[in-house]
Amino acid sequence: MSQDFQRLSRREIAIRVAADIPDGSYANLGIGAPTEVADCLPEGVTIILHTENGLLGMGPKPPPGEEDVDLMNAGKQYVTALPGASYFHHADSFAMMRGGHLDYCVLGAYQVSVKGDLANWHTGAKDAIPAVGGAMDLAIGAKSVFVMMDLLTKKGVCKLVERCTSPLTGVACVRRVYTDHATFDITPAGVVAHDLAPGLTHEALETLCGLKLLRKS
Amino acid sequence: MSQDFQRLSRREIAIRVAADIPDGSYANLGIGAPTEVADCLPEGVTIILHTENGLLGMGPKPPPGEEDVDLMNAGKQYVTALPGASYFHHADSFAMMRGGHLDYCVLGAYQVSVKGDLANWHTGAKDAIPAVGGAMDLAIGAKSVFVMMDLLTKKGVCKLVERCTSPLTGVACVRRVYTDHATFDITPAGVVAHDLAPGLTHEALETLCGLKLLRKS
Amino acid sequence: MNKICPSLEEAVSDVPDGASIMIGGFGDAGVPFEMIDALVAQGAKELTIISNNAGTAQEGIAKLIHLGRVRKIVCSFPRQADSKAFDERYLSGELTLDLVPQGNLAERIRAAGAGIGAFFTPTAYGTLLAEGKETREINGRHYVLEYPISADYAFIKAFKGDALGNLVYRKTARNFGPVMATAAKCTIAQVTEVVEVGALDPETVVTPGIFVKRVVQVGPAHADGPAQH
Amino acid sequence: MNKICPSLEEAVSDVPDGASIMIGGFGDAGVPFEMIDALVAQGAKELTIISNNAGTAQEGIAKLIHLGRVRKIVCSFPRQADSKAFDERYLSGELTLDLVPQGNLAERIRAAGAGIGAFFTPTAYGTLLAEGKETREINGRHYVLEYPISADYAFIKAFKGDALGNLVYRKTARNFGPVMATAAKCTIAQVTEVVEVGALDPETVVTPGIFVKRVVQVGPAHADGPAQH
Repeated sequence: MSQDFQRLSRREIAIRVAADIPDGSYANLGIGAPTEVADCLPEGVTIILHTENGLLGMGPKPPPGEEDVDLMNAGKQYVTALPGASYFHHADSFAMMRGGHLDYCVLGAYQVSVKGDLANWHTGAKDAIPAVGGAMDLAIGAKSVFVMMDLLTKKGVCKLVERCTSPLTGVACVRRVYTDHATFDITPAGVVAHDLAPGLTHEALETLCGLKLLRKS
Repeated sequence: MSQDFQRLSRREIAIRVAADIPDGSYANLGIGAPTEVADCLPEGVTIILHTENGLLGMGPKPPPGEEDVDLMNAGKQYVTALPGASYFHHADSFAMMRGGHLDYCVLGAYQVSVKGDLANWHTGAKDAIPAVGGAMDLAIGAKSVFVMMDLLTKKGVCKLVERCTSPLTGVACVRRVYTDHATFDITPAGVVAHDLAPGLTHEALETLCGLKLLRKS
Repeated sequence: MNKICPSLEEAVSDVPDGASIMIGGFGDAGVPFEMIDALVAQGAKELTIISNNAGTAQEGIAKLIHLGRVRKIVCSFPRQADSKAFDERYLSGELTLDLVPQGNLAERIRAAGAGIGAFFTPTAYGTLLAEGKETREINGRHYVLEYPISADYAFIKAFKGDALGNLVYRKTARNFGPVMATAAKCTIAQVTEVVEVGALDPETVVTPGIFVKRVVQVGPAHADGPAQH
Repeated sequence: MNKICPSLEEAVSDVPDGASIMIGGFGDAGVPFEMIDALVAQGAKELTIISNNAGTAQEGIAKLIHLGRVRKIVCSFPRQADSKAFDERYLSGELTLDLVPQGNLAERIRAAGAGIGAFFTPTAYGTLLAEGKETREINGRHYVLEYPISADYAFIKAFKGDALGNLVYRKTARNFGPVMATAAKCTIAQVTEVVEVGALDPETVVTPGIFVKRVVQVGPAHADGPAQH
């Protein structure tokens, strides 16, 4: 099986995610790679960003020297607030998520199952100190939950799986998975693979995943 | 049995209630007679009043001509807001009550049982159009729930009863009942009568109520 | 993003027959009377109305009821001094009433907006209004299980709003507006004044714009008070 | 009524051994570091701490943990870049951890303050953190039953406060403060600035004074920002 194809860079994945978030949407971009989506929004598109520590209308990081210790995102990085922003407390902020008011949430993952189960909070390693933060709330916290990840681990193991082996973050919550190899839609009929990396065939992708994948109709 | 005693006026009852609310308390005074308690607070005593339609720090009614259509109490009467007041929405307001943050709530009643059951929202009459408002929330909405009422109906029937016949507002929620005949404490041991109207004997009161009443020890 | 709608007529134009509508207000404070009038003119019927009161005289919800547009009302206090419209339709059996204690009404609406599936509340335990409902004793206290109340629309009145849908309210006219805004598919706010995006202090916004679909300015803007009706 | 307390030392003086204490903050924002330092000096031990994080380096909660004052911590995210104090005590078994998803933590604290006996939440359904908990399907969605979390004390940080205990916060330092204030028997707020009663606009008060027992001014008042620590 040939590996003769061009994997997408993290930025290229972020651009794909950004392209699927319509103008006027409300979104929460998880810690890490998903944060990059904000930088990839097309010109003229307004997406209002939520950060679960109590801000709607989050803006980019401040210029050096203008950091405010009371203004940070969920990743504890300094941010800004855009005109039209609002602050609220944690119960209200998570009510906003849990109540399904956000249109999109973009998260990283250790594993996603073909049923849309998500594992992204705990590797399952013994003796690991557990920490969940808002992961489980984010997993159920938007009308559409997108995952953004590399398809394979550093050891080459596929992270899109029949059944998650890492502890779950949420059950049947993921709608679409953006990876460096392709984009996968989790549907009742099965996983639909599309937007394959240049040079990658559907069959080669199935072999890499060890999964039967549907084509976009 | 002699009726040769002096029943308390509504104002005198209100004065008794007011005397039992310590300086610095938070209280909700129900619609009707309980509202008068606010006018009977001793000089120098600060009681912060809550009205369930979203105001803590309610003040007296405004001077004529200064009514504000957006500032009313739960009885839909125009009121004012004192310095240090705060406004909040209905869910927060009833959370404040349900969560037991108010020290006192003073309510009217159709009937109170010897176990502290309260009936004050529905006479039980057939064909009556039901309306509950905040009655059931108020009944469980303070650390201490006081009732203020005439002891007897206009027909002379005692409203302090072994068991309520009118539909209940709350179960075992009343701590003390202030009436024109006496004050009654609802205790696990039974009902304790005290502060009897001038000229009224304990025995005469028991006869009026048709109940065994304890004396204050 | 611009949620400003030029007229109430347009704002309520898509309300279908059979819709459920939350209507803000306690007494007259915070009632979007003008928006209700626009709905009367629009003609939608078979409505379910969720509101604290059922209107008085010929105003607001009473007008909808009087015209026979309402098939069910969920409220805490329908009976008022001059609630003739409600009384007639209710006693004739044309109007179904779901009577909910005021705090349970607020909390059930909040639950819908907050994604809570159900909650145990002490209010109404042991009363007629809890009959047939699941109960449970938790740490020695008795509770009733209550479910969320959501709606297709929320009609609310606020003081100031911007094009992103951010709202602030005025005094006790705040009442049910902020919770109803979270619990409806389409929340429409009539505001006394539309302000520029950025004019509202982010620390003082009561309803973040995410909960609001349409904002309509009603009446002239007053610097010192709400529109009278 | 005057809730102003002259010093943090006095404000925390009655915290007994074995107390449960909610501590506000997310990351460093909103953490009442100075009040925690006062508690360290006061010496209470065998504490249960409820907070989003478990502290980093030698600051705040990490200091309490490092000194062996904490027997249990209820939080969502104890593991951080420099959470050595937590890691050591946890791995040695001296510290019990009750790990709660952040939104469930906030909602369970709110429930305690709001008199809700328990509630069904979709968060954590089907995960390790819901193991052994009651679940229920409601309208086709799966939920976990969660119970309130209350405490003896809440230590929070606000921006401005008055003698009645009314508080406003600053930006994302608001986080857990307003909900924790409602859920503790004794809420103590350290504020950057004490203002006259009446100086806070009643429309913008975030925590009404009823929830606050003591207010302590910490550091010089800044017109344009919070105290640095």
